[in-house]
Formats: sequence, C-alpha cells, structure tokens
Amino acid sequence: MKKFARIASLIMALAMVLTCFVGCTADKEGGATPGEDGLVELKLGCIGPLTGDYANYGTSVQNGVNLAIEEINAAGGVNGFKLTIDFQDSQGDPDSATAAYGKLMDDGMKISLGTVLSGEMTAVSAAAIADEILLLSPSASAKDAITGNDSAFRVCFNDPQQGTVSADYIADNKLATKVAVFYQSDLDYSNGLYENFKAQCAKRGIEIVETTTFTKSTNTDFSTQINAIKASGAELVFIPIYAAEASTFLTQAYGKLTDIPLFGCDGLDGILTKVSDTKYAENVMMLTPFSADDTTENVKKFVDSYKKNFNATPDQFAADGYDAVYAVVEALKKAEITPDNFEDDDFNSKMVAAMTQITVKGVTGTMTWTADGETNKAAKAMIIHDGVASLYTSEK
Amino acid sequence: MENNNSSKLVPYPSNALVTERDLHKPPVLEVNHLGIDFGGLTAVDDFSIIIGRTEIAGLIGPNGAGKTTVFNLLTNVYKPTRGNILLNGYSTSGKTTAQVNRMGIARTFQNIRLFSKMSVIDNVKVGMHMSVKENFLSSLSHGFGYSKAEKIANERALELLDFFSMADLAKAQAGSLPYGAQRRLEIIRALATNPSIVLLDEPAAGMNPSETAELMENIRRIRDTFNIAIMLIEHDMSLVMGICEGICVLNYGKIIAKGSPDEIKKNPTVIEAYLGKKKEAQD
Amino acid sequence: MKNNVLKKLFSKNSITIYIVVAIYAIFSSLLYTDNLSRQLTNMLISVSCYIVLAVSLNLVVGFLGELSLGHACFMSVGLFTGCISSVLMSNVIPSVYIRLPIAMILGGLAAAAVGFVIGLPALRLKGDYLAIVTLACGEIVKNAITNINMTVESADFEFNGAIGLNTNKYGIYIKDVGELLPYAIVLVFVTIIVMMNISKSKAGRCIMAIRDNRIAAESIGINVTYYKLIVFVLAAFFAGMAGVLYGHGNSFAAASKFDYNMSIEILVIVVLGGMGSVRGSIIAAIILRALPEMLREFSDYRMLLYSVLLIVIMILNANPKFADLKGNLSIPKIISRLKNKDKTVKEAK
Amino acid sequence: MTTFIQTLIDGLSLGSIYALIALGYTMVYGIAKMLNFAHGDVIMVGAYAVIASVSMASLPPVVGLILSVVICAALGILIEFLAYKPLRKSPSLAVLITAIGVSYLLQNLALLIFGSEQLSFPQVINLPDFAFAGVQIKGVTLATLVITAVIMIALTLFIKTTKLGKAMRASSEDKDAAELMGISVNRTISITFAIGSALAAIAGIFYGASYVYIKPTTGAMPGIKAFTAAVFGGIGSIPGAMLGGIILGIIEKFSQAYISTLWADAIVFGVLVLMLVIKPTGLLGKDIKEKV
Repeated sequence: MKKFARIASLIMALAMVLTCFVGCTADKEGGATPGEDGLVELKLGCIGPLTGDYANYGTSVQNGVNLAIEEINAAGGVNGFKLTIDFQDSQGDPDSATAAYGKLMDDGMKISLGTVLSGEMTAVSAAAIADEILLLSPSASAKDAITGNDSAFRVCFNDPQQGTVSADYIADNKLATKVAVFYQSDLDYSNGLYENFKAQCAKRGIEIVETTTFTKSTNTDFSTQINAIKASGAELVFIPIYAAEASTFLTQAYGKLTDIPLFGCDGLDGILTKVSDTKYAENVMMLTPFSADDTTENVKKFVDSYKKNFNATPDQFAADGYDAVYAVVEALKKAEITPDNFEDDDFNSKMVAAMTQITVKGVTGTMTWTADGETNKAAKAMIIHDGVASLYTSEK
Repeated sequence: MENNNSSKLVPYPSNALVTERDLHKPPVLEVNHLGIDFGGLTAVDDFSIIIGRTEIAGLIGPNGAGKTTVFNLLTNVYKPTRGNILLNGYSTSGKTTAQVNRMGIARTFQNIRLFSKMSVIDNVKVGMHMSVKENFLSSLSHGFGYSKAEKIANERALELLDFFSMADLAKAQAGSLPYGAQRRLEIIRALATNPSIVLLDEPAAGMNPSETAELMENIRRIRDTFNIAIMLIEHDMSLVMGICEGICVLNYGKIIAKGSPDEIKKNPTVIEAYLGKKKEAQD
Repeated sequence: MKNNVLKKLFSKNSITIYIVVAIYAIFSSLLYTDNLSRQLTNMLISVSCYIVLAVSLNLVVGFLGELSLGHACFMSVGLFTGCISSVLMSNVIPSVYIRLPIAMILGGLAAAAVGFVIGLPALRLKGDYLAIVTLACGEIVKNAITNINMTVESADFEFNGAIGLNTNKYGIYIKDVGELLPYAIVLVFVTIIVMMNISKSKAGRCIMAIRDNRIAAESIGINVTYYKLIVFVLAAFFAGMAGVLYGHGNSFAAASKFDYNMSIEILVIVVLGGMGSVRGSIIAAIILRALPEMLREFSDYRMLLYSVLLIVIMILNANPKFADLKGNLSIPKIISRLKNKDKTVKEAK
Repeated sequence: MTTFIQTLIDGLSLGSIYALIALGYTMVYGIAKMLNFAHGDVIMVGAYAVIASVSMASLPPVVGLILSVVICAALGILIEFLAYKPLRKSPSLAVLITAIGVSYLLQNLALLIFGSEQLSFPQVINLPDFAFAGVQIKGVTLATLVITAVIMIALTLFIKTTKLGKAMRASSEDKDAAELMGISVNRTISITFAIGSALAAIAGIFYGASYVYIKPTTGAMPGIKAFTAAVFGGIGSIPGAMLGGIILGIIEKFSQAYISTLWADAIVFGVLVLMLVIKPTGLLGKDIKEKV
C-alpha cells in the first residue's frame, strides 16, 4: 500500500500542472468584440444540483433558465447582448457551490443567478459579498440565504413568508381550526416554513393537533405518520415539503386521509406530474405563485414551449429560473447597460440599483424587489380536482 | 492489588518440579488445581505445578492433550473455571492478559504471531513498551524526553537482537523474515517485556536438527543470561529431554506424570499415552 | 554522522513535509499575489480540512486497522461546538481571529469526547460490525444535532439544527481566504507532524501492534482498551478542529451534510492514499477533492467520469505491473538512482 | 391496541423490504467476503428495468419482471468481472472503495439515462389489500413477506445442499484450497454475484411495487439500511438477514409511532448499537473465536 503514495505523488504532479492550467485559462475574458450576429456575449452563471439527491430541482431550474435565454437570444438579444449561461453542478453541497462560484468568476461571469438550494446560496452569497456582483437566485428560499449581501436577490418567496401566509390563508378562509403538520425535519426549507407556520397559527387561533416528521433516511414509508394524523382528528394537514416526498405521502395516504384536505406551499408545485396517478393528489391545496395550468398568456406560452423542449411539465423551480433570466433582462434595460459600458466598474452597482426599480411580469406573477432582496408578488391558492389544478375559491 | 502479601507462598507441595538450585528461592509460578470447561467439556482439569526461579520446564503430551490451553490459562487468554495461579506469589485471577504479562509472564505462540507489517526492531521495541519512558505527550511531540527514551530503547533492542545474532535484520519487515528467524524474533519480543517466566509454544516446530540444536543452546543462554524460568511445549523429544529439568506430561487435560527427564522416559503411563496400550491397540 | 543527517533529510517523513511545504508555498504565493484562480482560492480551505480529516481517519483505519464510517460526525460536532462557542465568546473576545484558535480547541475537545463514546463499542466489536456501529453513531449524532434548538438571548444568537448555522450572520465567517489560510496551514502541519510522530513512537508502535495482532499485543502487556480509545479520541480531536476551520471558511453549515456519505468520502481518500501512509492521504485528499472540480468542463458527465476514475485508480493500484512503474518514479527511488549514478561515475574515475 | 397491531404490520411491511434487500447483501458477503456497497444501486437498476420495459416499451408485465431479473444478473456478473475480479487479492477495503465507485457509477448512469425526475413504477403486482378490525394490511406486504421467506429458505437449501452451493461455501472458506479441489473459484463467485444481483432485482421490483417512486438515488438509503439489517442479523447468515431486516423495520416504525418521529433515526441506530455491543456478532452471527 505504501507504494501507492508514490504513484500518488506522480498523479499529484499531474494534477498540479492541470490545476495551474485551469488557473491560466482563467485570465481569458469574454471580450467586447461582437460575434457574427452583431451581438456581444454577456455571461450569466448559475449553480445547482445536477447530480445527487436533489438533481431534479437543479435540472428544473436549468431548463427554465435555458428556455428563457433561448427565447431572448432568438428575439435578437437584449441591448445588443447575447446572453450565455454557464450552469455548474454542486451536488447540493454548499462547499462545492462556493468552488463553482469561483470557477464562474474565473470564467468571466458578469451576472450570477445564484444557486438553486438555500444552503448553497447562503454560502455563495457570503463568499460573493466583496465581488458586489448581482446574485439573483431563482429558488433559494431560506430567510438567511441572501441576508448580509446587498447585491443578493431572489425570485421565490422566502420560507417565513410562506409559513406565515399559509397560516393566514387557512385562518382567513376558515379552512380549519385543527391542523396537523407533516414535514421533513432535516430540511431547512421544511423547517423554516414549519416554524413560522406554527408561530402564526398560535396568533390566529389555529390549533396544531399533531406534528409528525420524517428525515432523508426515512422518506419512503410514511404509514406511521399517516396513522398518527388520522388519529389526531385534524381537519387539514399542512405539508411544507417538496413534491417528491409529497407524492410518496399522497400515494400512501390515499384512502386513509379521505376528506382531509392537504395544504402545501411552493415546494408542492409540479405534484401532478410527479404522482403516478392524479387521483392521489385530489383535494391538495397549495399556495404558490406559479401554476402550470394557469391560462394567462405568458404562462401558457412558457408551459407550452417548456413541454416542447424538455418533454415535461414545468414546476416552480423551472418557472423561477425562467423568471430570473427575464428579471436580469429587465435590469439590463433599466440600467441601460450596453456593450459600450458593460465593462465599466459601475456595472454591478448599476445592476443592483436597477433591481429595486424594475417590475417584471413573469410566469410566477408580477414582481418587484425590495432593497433587502425579497420579492413582492401575489401567491395564489390552487386546489387540485380531477387531476387539474385551479384557483381555489372559497365559495365552492 | 488486594492483600497481596497474604497470598505469598511458602511451602512446596511434594510433587513440585523444582530443581535443587531453586529450592531455597520462592518459586516463580505456582498453579493449583487449575481447570477449564468449554461448554460442559472439560479441557483441562486439576492442573497443579510449581516452577522454580530459573527452571527450564517442559510440558508435553499427545496432540489435543490441552497443552496450549494450559498456556492460554496461565496468560488469562481463557479465564480458568477452577483453581488459581500465583505468579511471583501474586494471584493473577481477574487480571487481563496484558496485566498478567506485566506481572511477569511472557509467551510465544504455536502459530507465529508477530507484528508482521512492522520492522524487526519495532517488534522488539513494542515489547519493551513498559520500560520505554515515553508518555503520550512525548509520543505526539517527539519532545519531553522522547529522544533519550528512543535512544535507550534502540540500544537495548539491538542488544537483544544481537543476543540472537539478528541485529543485522533490524530494519527488515518482520513478516518477510524466514520461518526460523520469525520464531526467534517472537522469543526476543517476549524477553523484551522483562518477564520472570517465558512460555514457549512449540519453539522448534518446523526446524531442522541443526536449528533445533541451536535453539536448545539459545534457550539455555536465555535462562543463564536473564536468570528467568522457561516453560515450553514441544513435540521434539530430543529437545525436551535435552534441556528440560522438570517435565510435566498432559493427556486428556490431566497431568499423568511429572518428574525429571529420566523419570518421564521410564514412566509406563507416559509410554502408554504416547504409544497406546499394547493390548488395546491389538483389539 | 553526515550520512545520518542526510538520511534524516531524505527520510520518508521529511519528504512528506517538503511536499506539503512546497504545495502550500506555491498556492500561498499565488494567492497572496492575487494570481490564483477564484475556483482554487475557494477550494483551499476545504481541501486543507479534508487533508486533516483523511490523515486523522488514517490513524483509525491505517494505524489501528479498524474500519470507521462515522468520521464526518466528529467534524460536525467540532464545527457546531466550535462555531457556536466562537459566537458566544464574541462579547468577551472581540476579534474573531483570536477566537478561532480557541474555538478550534473547544471544537476539537467536544469531538474528542464524542470520539471517546464512539470508541467504547470499538473495544468489543471489530470489522464490519464496528463499521456499522460507527456509521450508526454518526447518524445518531447527525440526528441529535438536527434536533437542537437553542437560543441565547444575551448574544442574540439562535440556532436551529435543521435549518443550519449561518456563520456570516453571526460574524464568524472569514471571507478572505488569505486570512484563514494561515490557520489552515498550521492545522495541517500540526496534524501531519503529530501523526508522523506517533508512528515513530511508543504509542504508535503499540497501536500498530494491536492492528497487526491483537492477541500478541495483549500477550506483551499492551493495554488494548487504552490505545484504542486514545486513537478514536485523537482522530476525533483533529477532525473536530478541521470542522471548526471549515465552519469559519464557509458561511453555511447544516448537520445533514455530515452524514455517512461524507464519512465514506473520507474513507475513500484514506484507502486510495494508502493505509497508514500520511503522505498518501494528503495527496489523495488533494486529488479527490480537485478531481470533481477539474472535471467541471465535462458538465453532465462529471460525476460519471469521477466514479469511473475512482474504479480505474483502484484497479490500477492493485495491478503489480503498475505498482512497479510507479515504484520506479517515486522520489526515494529517484534519489537513490541519482546516488548510484554518482557512485558509478566515481568508480569509473 | 389497534395502533399497536397496525404499527407492527407497518413495521413488518417496511422490514420485509429491508429483509429482501439484505438477503442479497448477506449472500454476496457470505461467499465473496466483500461488502458490495453497489447492491442498493442494483436494486435501483432493477426497478428502472421494469419501468423501461413495462411503462416505456409497453411490454407485458411478466416479460418486464423477467427482463429485470436477467438484466440485473448480467449486470452483477459484469460488475464483478470489471470492478471486483481484478482486486481479488487486494485487501478487502480496496474492494469496498471500488464498490462505492460502482455505486456512484450506477447512480450517475441512471441519472443520464432516465433523468433526475422521479418515475413511477408500473402497477405490475396487483394484489388486494386486506382490512379487519381497523387494521390494514397491504397485499404487497404479504407478498413481500412470503417471497422473502421463500427466498431465504431456498437460498439456505441451495447453499447447504447443492453442488454449486457447496462450491460456494468452499470458495468462501479458502479460495486456494477450493481451487485445488477442482472448483473454479472465479466462476463460483461470478455465479454468486449473478444470484445476488437477481435477488436485488426482485427486491427492486417489490420496492417499486410498495413505494412506487424511483429516482437514480433510490437505492442508496435502502442499501445502507439493508446493510445495517444484514450486520444486525449477523452478516453472512441468511436467516439472520431476514430477521435483522424485519426487526429493523419494526423498531423504526415503533419508535416513530410511540416515541418521536424527530428522533426515530437516532433510536433505530441506538438500538442497533446497543444490540451489537451486547452481542458483537449480530443476532444469528456465528461467534468465531480466534484460535490462540
């Protein structure tokens, strides 16, 4: 075995040469010379899990981003720019995401679409403070993911917002007075929603009669939790979890939790495409800014071309990614960035300043941004009936 | 260490294997009615023996007689079901194998058990671990008297190796040594623990006559140089009869004879155990 | 006498030190002159942590010969204890740079305490049974940290284990890699020097003796219990320190990251680098951490290539022909060949 | 009381899946003396094979199931040949690392072929569910239990009585001696992997039938749980694997139902540690005393 140390030294020498090589190529910047189409390349970067456990979220965002960029470039670009996207894999690991962010910076990224997951975003937004580069995360929803970095924004709601709004919505519409909560205890998203939901429930007089959880290592069999919810006499189950686990939950709860509506947030989006049979998703409500079944023109257009391109129905993550690109486009327009001035020192500050001034009519709603990076947009409550999600109306 | 002084032993039982030379010194090992059962099966029973301060004792018997089990009992690898062991006058009951070693018993193994991935000298040095004056801090930092302790350890280890003319092999990997050298190294390692008695489990196994002769010489030299007792299990009768002063014969876990080599050679029970009863054999 | 000095200068351990010095010299000079790519800059601390983790796990796997699948949990315990205590100390010691070493020691001690507890089953179990118990203990620790909910009002500090620790928010995130790197270098050197020292000391000999033959080790009076526990405690201590460093170099840490997958990742480094070889662990840590980053060019096929390379390296490593080849290219071999050349030249004269 | 019985049944349901996976794990371990960390991922491949053949290629379910078993058996032989055979003489840890590499490889291959989005397992096993006195039993659970028991008995008999089984035992005891006795060790180990992987395919089918959704990383967690179960039952012991799996499932469900879902992981692993410390060779593992 000791011999290996020797080969290792050989490989290491090789690795060092290679890494130095990587370091050298880093100097290359996308210069301002226009290409054949007369457009100058403007490099966007994004980081998210394309492999590993959370690969589906990263892939969704990637698809949404790619779609938006294709559309924009096909329409002649923006302000004389052709957008390019470099999407780096992080496996969901904040550490890897930070390294990927470094690589993107090396490769001349001008605008960052941040990261897909909250943990990654927390790491990257802190590491990026000194760069002052605009970070617009499509889907990092944890409260702290963008705090501390004045250039960081997000397209999605933050977790506390959603938890609070959910409790309010349930109270306002008198959906239930006794609720059960089912959430993933080792997931930041799930916890953030639950904590705030719980706090708001206390304020609004909603009684939480049962709280039951699962973890990443026990996410296949929910029979015990379903039985506990059933026994608790809850009138509604709040499930602030992602669609993958939710589909498992719904499938197993089928026939056991009849007449008890399930209420989730944006994580549930895309549930209809994930369950093996849409009957499992009957009566599921979700509070989400995006719905693939929305008949608004721009949403319809987005959903159709997404289906055409990727042979799948877009979910929240894809829509967030799509909107993030359009928000960047709006900001570029607002800040009047052109190929003449985009390499100026004040590029970043102009972009960041523009972010709080723009209004984007995206597929996840009409958005404006506050200086602390949060978005203002309306959440819609959707309810699923017969395999179709439609806006919830309380008189039904 | 509970009330050790009271267990000091004075009188010798009549069947002691103590040579005249050691008669007036307290014995190194006194074993009384030792026995062990493995799941109802009695492997060793009523094993009593006394070994003198500088005696070379032999433990012989047919295959499966329980000889190695006796060694395992003496070193507390197996906990005895019955009986007691007094080592230098102190009871070893309830002690771990490591503690028993520190009380004064060292041993070798039938199937060689060296630290095969370590160097020869490290095998010896690890045997001397109790006498190397290094605490954990100096081990980590190589300060606080580390150099001095290592220097002393090195010198002493080389001395020991030289005693068996193995000093030139000090840097070799223990596992790569030839068989005979491995056996010798195991003995050196046992001696390195500074024992008052060494148990050798078939030290001559696999050796040719000239190697065996050399081993016999070495065993005597060990006794004379270190002034310790040696107890050995061996099938090679020329070796046993050649160097042992007292011999104990074991069969089916019980002592069937004790005495000097000459007595053992003539003992009809021993002959019977080894060759079988003539009549029965014919049946 | 001169020969002895030479020997010392070119001993295996000294060469390891030279290699590490050279690596850090190159990277720090690049870093401090602003010539290092951002990708590599952002990897420096994490790779340093992995070196410490691998070298310390090597103490358990390589020196003691016990399979441990719970090493990541020591890092996790260290990280959270160290970082939280650093936050809580902020009123007493305002400078995070002074708090960091204290936090590292506290984190290390907490991890060592957990290491002691996890080491206890190791006294009775071995092989795959011990492996599964260490894995289980790691998962228990992860579960426990996830369920922690603490609020310290005086320090305006809140920690929810499931959501994770945002070090940036509490001012203990050291953004500038250049500021954190000296701590990392010191930690790496302390770790490898201690590990190399141990291998050449009484304690190390006893530990390796237990690995090679436990029964023989007992027969020569080695206190197996003591040394096994010491190994677990010491390995955990260093892993814990690495955790604190990691926590200060990353603005976000969640307990769920430190699961058995990460422990396995560290084990892969140790085995690939060679059991008991400190140098091998260091180099393998660098390669295995750098590999996925270097493979970024291959985008979708990145992790696929990584897994193929892992298998290929392991198989090549077992191939005797390849072993000869790499043996010939090793530094000591080259040195000895150069020496022989000198001799033959002299003799020719 | 109803809750208690229901929990017990839920535990049996989960445990029988663990047991089924653990059988393949322990069988490969018992013969090849290696921890095949990729076993869980072969389960994933088995499930995907059914999805591909039944849902995508619209083949009849029976063909899909058979295809899945055949593909996995072939995959097992291939993995053994490419990744493990070159390391036959290496330390067991080296093989463990290669197995981890194979596990990553399978996951990432599946990711490239089937994408990251979860797919639904087709309803190939249609069994009615039972309910009496407020307790529900799924048909799949009963089927899994029965098939696990049948496989356990068949495997035990196979290894104890058949010529090939004896060759397997001989190869596991002493490869060189087995070779001298005219047993082709390479072939025997290949067959072991084929059988182990075919069992993984069956486990994959039942996993899919019980839990429906399959992702490229689906195999990882059940793999680790089954490994835990196999060690719990005494690794290498076939009845032990079944017992270990079922007990693990029951402990998991009871700690969720009666103690806390938040602490369920810690409790399950805590019980495991405790049991192993009390009985260091697992429930049914043979205590091989090292001869001194």
